[in-house]
Amino acid sequence: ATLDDVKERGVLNCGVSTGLVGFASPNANGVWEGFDVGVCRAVAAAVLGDAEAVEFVPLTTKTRFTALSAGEVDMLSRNTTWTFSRDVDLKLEFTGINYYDGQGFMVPRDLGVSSAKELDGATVCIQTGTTTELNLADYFRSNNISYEPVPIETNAEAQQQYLAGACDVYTTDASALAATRASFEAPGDHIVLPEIVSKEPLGPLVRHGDSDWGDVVRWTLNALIAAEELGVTSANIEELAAAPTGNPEVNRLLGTEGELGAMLGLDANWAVMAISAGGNYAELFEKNIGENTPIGLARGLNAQWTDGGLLYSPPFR
Amino acid sequence: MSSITDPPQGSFRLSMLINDTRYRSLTFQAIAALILALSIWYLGNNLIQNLRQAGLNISYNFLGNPAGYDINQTLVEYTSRSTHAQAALVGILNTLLIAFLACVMATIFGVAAGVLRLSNNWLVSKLMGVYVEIFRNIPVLIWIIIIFTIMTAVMPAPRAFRGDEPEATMLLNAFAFTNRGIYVPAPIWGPGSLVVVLTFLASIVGIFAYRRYATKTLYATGRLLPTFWPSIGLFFVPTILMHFIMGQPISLDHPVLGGFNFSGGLQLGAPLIALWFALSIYTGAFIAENVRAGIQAVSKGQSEAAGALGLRSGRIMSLVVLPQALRVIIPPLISQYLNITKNSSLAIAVGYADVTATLGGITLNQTGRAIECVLLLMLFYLTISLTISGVMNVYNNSVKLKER
Amino acid sequence: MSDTSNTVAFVRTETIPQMPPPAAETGAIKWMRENLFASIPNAILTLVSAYVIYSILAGVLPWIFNGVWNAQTLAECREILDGTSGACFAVLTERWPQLVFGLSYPASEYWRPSLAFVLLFFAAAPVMFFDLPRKMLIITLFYPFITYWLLWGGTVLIPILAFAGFVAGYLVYQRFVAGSFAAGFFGGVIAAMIVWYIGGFLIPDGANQNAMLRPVASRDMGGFMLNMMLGVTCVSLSIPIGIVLALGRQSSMPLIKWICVVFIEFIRGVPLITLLFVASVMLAYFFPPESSVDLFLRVVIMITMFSAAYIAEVIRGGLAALPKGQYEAADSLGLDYAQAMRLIILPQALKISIPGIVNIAVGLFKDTTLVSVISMFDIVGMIRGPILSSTDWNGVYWELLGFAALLFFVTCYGISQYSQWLERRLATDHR
Amino acid sequence: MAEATQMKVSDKVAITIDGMNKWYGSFHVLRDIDLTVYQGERIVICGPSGSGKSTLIRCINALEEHQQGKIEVDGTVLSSDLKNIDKIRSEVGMCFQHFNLFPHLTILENCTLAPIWVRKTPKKEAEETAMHFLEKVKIPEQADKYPGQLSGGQQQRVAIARSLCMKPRIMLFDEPTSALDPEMIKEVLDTMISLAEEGMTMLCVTHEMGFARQVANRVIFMDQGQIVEQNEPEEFFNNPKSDRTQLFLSQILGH
Amino acid sequence: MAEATQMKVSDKVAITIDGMNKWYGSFHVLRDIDLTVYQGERIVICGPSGSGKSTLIRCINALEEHQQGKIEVDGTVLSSDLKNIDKIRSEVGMCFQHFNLFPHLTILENCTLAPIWVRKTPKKEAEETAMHFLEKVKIPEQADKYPGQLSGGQQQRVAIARSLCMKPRIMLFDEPTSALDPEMIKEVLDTMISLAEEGMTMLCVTHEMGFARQVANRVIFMDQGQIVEQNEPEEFFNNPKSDRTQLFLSQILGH
Ligand SMILES: Nc1ncnc2c1ncn2[C@@H]1O[C@H](COP(=O)(O)OP(=O)(O)OP(=O)(O)O)[C@@H](O)[C@H]1O
Ligand SMILES: Nc1ncnc2c1ncn2[C@@H]1O[C@H](COP(=O)(O)OP(=O)(O)OP(=O)(O)O)[C@@H](O)[C@H]1O
Ligand SMILES: NC(=O)CC[C@H](N)C(=O)O
Ligand SMILES: [Mg+2]
Ligand SMILES: [Mg+2]
Repeated sequence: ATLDDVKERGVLNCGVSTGLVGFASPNANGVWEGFDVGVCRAVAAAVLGDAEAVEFVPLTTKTRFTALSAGEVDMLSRNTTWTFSRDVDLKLEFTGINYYDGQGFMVPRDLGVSSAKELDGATVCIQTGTTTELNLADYFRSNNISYEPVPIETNAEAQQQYLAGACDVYTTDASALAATRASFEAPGDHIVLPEIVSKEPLGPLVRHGDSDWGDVVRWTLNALIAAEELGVTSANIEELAAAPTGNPEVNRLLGTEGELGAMLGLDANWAVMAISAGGNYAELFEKNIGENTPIGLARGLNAQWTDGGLLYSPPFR
Repeated sequence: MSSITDPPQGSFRLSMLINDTRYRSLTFQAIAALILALSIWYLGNNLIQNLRQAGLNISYNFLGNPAGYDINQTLVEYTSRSTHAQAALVGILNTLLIAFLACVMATIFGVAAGVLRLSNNWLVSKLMGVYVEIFRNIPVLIWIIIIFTIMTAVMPAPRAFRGDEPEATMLLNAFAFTNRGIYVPAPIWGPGSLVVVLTFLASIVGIFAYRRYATKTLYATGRLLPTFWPSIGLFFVPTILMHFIMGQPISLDHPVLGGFNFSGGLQLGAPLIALWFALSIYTGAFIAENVRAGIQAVSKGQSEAAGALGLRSGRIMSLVVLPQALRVIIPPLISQYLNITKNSSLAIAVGYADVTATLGGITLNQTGRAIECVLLLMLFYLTISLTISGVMNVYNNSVKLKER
Repeated sequence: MSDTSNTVAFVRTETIPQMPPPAAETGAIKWMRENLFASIPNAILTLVSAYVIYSILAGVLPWIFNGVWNAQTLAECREILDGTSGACFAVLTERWPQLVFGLSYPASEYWRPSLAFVLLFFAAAPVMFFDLPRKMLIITLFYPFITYWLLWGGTVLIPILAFAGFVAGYLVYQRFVAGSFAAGFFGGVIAAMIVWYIGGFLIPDGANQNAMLRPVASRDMGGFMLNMMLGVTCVSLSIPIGIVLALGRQSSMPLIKWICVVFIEFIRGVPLITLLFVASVMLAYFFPPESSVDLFLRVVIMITMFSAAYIAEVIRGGLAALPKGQYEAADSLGLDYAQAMRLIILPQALKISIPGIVNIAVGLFKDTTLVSVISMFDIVGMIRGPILSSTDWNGVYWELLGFAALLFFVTCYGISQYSQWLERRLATDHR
Repeated sequence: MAEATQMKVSDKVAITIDGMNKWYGSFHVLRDIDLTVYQGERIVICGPSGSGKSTLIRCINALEEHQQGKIEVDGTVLSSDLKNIDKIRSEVGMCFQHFNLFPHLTILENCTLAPIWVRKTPKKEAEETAMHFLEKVKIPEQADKYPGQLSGGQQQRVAIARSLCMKPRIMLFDEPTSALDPEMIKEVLDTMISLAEEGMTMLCVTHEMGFARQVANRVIFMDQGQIVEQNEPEEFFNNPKSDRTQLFLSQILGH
Repeated sequence: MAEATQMKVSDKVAITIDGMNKWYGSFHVLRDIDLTVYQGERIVICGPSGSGKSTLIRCINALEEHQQGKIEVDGTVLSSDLKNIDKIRSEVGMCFQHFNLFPHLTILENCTLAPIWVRKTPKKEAEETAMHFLEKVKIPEQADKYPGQLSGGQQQRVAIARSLCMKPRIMLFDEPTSALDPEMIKEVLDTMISLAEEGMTMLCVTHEMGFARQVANRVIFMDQGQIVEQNEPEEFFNNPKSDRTQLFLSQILGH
């Protein structure tokens, strides 16, 4: 089983994007960082007790599923949309949603376009093998306008083509658009059109058929979300984990009460490790893609349900 | 006693399977068959187990489902509602298109470079030598990427043609070189244009007929009719005349800047051009070597002998050297064509929608039917290869020089 | 002898000395007239070529000589250039380790692949140049094991065990080959297997963790190193397989011949890309469940099969070039099939095939760049992926692609010159 | 000639061929061949081109398979059993028209290859034997050269030495001189004559009638795959019985 | 020999070479060549290897350029004017040592190619002429074969027929027999002799001294790019004047 393999190996193989600032990209020292990377690190910390024990495997849209199926990676945390066919037909198992997203369009400001409906005849850069590719076709078709696709393989390539003017529009998940735009020399010269044309629930996934491992990933993600909801942060976690607190759910989460860790086949302090790896969900968000970063994404749908968002961790009990 | 009888049947003994020459080969083949069967069984068994474990199955039903994605260059009707099978067909046609274009162009490059390399002009022959060495020794993938980069990063975007003082202008108001491709005027077939086209086809037939006639009169009367100018004349004059007689039915649709892109005219997309050019110029370097070797394989004595008979250098080429060189050149040339077809699968690196990109790329990714897609892909290339090598064998057998 | 009136008997008494040719026939002017301006079309060609050369050099030379070698980002580079034309070679210096070793090979261990690279020359030299002392072949013999250890690190026991297996196999083979080749061969294979199997238990768990050389995973290898590794490994593995396939294709046993023909024609009929797809998306399904064979190994398997098929065809050409008399002479001396092949036929056939094999090797080395299509980070993959996509260097196409092109050109041109040298040399051997 | 027939011929049988038939496809090349060769006999086979001479001697050392009849060499019956084939081949030396030396080996290596690998003779011993035979064919000084560096006659003599190194009891020669020019022919024939004098059993396809008269003690004439006539050389040349032989002899002697 | 020199030699000039010099790079291959050939003359050129014999006759039909001096063939001065070169080449037939037949054409096509394309003879007529000359060289039955299917002597005769089909007034032969075996040499020499008897002007580089004696009316000896001696064959062979010639003759005749 995957869990045993990971423990024996001592390293978690985590598939990430080939480079999308804020979500997964190596920094100048070659250390991977980002929001998706944070999930990998949390899982590694939960399972191995070491947030550094991750081998990041950069995967393109084309290689991601085969790499996962073939066992090259233990999990995929790579802005991947949860769809019916991926879940059912490709026999993958999505273990939750870490970012509620939708597909958007980015155009140069001087093109003078203000709505996606005005894009008739435009040349569109699109990553192949993605849901956005299919959505794009559907959207233009249903609005009865035409376009010319320029298929590309990685976000980096798309960025090059778009900046060189080989396509008028770049479309992908809105979050990725924001991240891409943030890395431009002059982000202000480009605008993201208001239309969001699809639902893109992004989340980590694992192979089908190994539910134990799926549970580990699923509940690690839930632990991060629940931690925010419960007010557990990397700053106060040591203190909270030191002794049982007044909140039994916090106690169960942090292993000071009950046997949740053992049920997953992990140490009792698995969630503590996971949360201290990079902080709770909010911390990860703010640090990597939040409003104070160049990417500047608002929480929006990704706020806790208590704040009117969609984040809603099942109870730890 | 000199009657010819049939050979006797050997009597069969079951002993000595290893040491008896007759049965030894059977033994080995039986072992080989066993090993083959075992490995097929082993691999097949692994496959089945793995598929079962992953909950997958092998099925080609997906081919009938809507593909869902759009393709930017299609030779046949295709929309995102078409099936995966149609997407594969689009890819196959695109592969054949690029292969055909690149074969033609590579032959032109290769023959030109090969002949020029033998030129007695020192500079030209050295230049061609450099061309051949540089292109042969750098991977074709790097060439494709370099040329694609030139196309997309160096050429102006259509946007640059806009405005009162555009950064880029169209050539002759008819050709636009942009980083999305090259736009050229496209013919509009007005009523009556069929007559013009037929006239054109007829004049091509006419050229051949005339040339045959010229050879015939040469043989019959010894009079050598001029062929060059009459051919040129036949090529242009009747068609142009007919064009005006019919009231200029064929007009040109010039590309004009409209909306985001040029519209009208004919667009040759950047990926197509990059791939076309890269494959041609890369393979051209190999063909140049074949051409050179072929011409050099015709010994100097042949052209001297022809010269001594009083033939002019042009005739020496066409009557003596080329017919012999072609026998040497054509077989490797055909394998180069095969290589072009196979290398066109690198289209995937520049986003040209060939069969590797549609069937082996997007379809594979969207459906996850890796095994099925890759098998179909291999089947396609295999068919092409076997067909071409079949043609080559027929050719080789037909041109074998008669020897003692 | 009626009309000999016009037959002038003639004897020359003094010899005419060698004279220098007339002035118009020597020197630069004649050379130019003959080689550059022989006729009007020729002169036009010359001028056109000269113009082409001029414009290329005029564009490229200032760009190269004005190049910036020290900068942290493209923007900084542009600042230094200040609008003048010039290359930004700084990307090469700044990303040098990535170009050469890939994204994640640990920097502290760069010396290992470098050492392996240097050793490669010593290992290849005795194979390539027959005049070198045969003793140097020892280096070649040890090279694969040493290199494996250097590149992948981990416990030294694995390469030692592998080596021990080969030694055991060889010893057994030596003992039994006198009896029959088949006995020797299979005995050797079995002995090696046994050693490896037993040895597998002897390697302690965790030997990898506290090994002398830190273990490095295959997927951390990248850059030009990956091209070299794939090229060298696949070519050397494919030669023996190619030989076997070629012999099989020549075999008089229809089944064996048929298997080889189908294999060869199948592989040669499909593009390498599709085989790489097989490696990346399909091959894993054919390995036993639970086992995971890493992508590098799968790619090596496919590329090896690919080049083996091509090499088999070259060797088949060499076998066909041998006169039938050689086979008959060997038979009539009483040599058996294995002996005849090993002692008489193959040494000659291989020698004829060497230039062809070298050409295949060059082609294969170039084709290793195709692994970037299945998202492996060889030098092309590195350039197209991490380097060009980084904000710092987004847009420095020429310097990077030019560098990759130059690396390949130098290597491939070098090897093809070698092959031409070899061809000339083999042509005059023993004659 | 007188001298030749005096050379010792034992009455032990070296080769027996009994009712042998061979076909190439449906073409009947050898028809009902019966032949007994005694130890020490020197037999010359002649006949028009295509009559099956080469095929006959190639059958004897199993370079070709026959389909009917029995061939027994030195007591070993030639069957499709590989062991027997190997045994016979190591006792029968063969010398081809086109030498078929191994160009990648030196003369010495050419000669020691089979003794070392087939006879398992130690290398040193094999080399001594080889030098011995090279001296016998008078080219010891060429031992370290490669075949390509030798003249045709020398090459043919190496080929003879090579087969002698296996110490065969029987030697087969297939037109050993027809690829050579007259001078070289002499070199080779001299070598063969000296072998003959030592009493080796020899079957030689040749049209060198001088050689036949001088050394053979039997001449066999073949035509259309059959043995048409065999006799002592004296008789054969002066008094051929069959018309076919007469015609053939008139051609080759008249030439 | 008597017969040969009796053959008609007119006093009209066929070829004049006047102070001709030629260099290969800085190597002076032909030095001050003066030579007048009368119509109907049969000249044999001999001399040691490398003495410039081939170069000389190749200069005559402009296969090589000369740098100094004048060559006039049948009244046409050989200059770099292409028309003159074409004219001369169509009047001068040449026969190479290595035949240089066109392997992709049948014998008949080999022979009719130049007449059709250069002389513009109608095909039928050209074929008749070709058959005529093929009969003359005694191989009419080979007309539809390809050169690869013919023996060397036959090929050489085709080469001669091919040049004759252009009805040249002058024939140049460059060692036409040296690639042939003795039997074939005879075939070719017979053909040449019959040409000579018809009074064709011939320049022939050859070392066949028998041929020289039989048909030549002048023998030219060249050495180091110079004409060292020329004379009637009788005189030339029996009474060579220059030391160089004596030495040369002693070698080739003694052989
Ligand atoms: N492999 C073969 N397949 C079919 N026919 C063959 C084969 N080898 C030889 N033959 C035919 O068998 C006949 C006898 O051939 P063989 O070589 O024995 O003749 P030969 O007497 O040695 O003639 P030569 O004097 O020309 O060498 C010939 O007609 C030949 O054409
Ligand atoms: N293309 C060339 N370039 C330089 N030197 C040449 C060339 N062709 C011939 N030579 C030299 O010119 C000299 C005369 O050559 P030529 O062929 O005329 O000699 P030859 O008398 O015909 O000799 P042979 O009897 O060997 O044919 C020789 O020394 C030769 O080496
Ligand atoms: N652009 C991407 O890398 C991902 C696109 C989209 N979310 C998908 O999963 O298909
Ligand atoms: Mg024979
Ligand atoms: Mg000469």
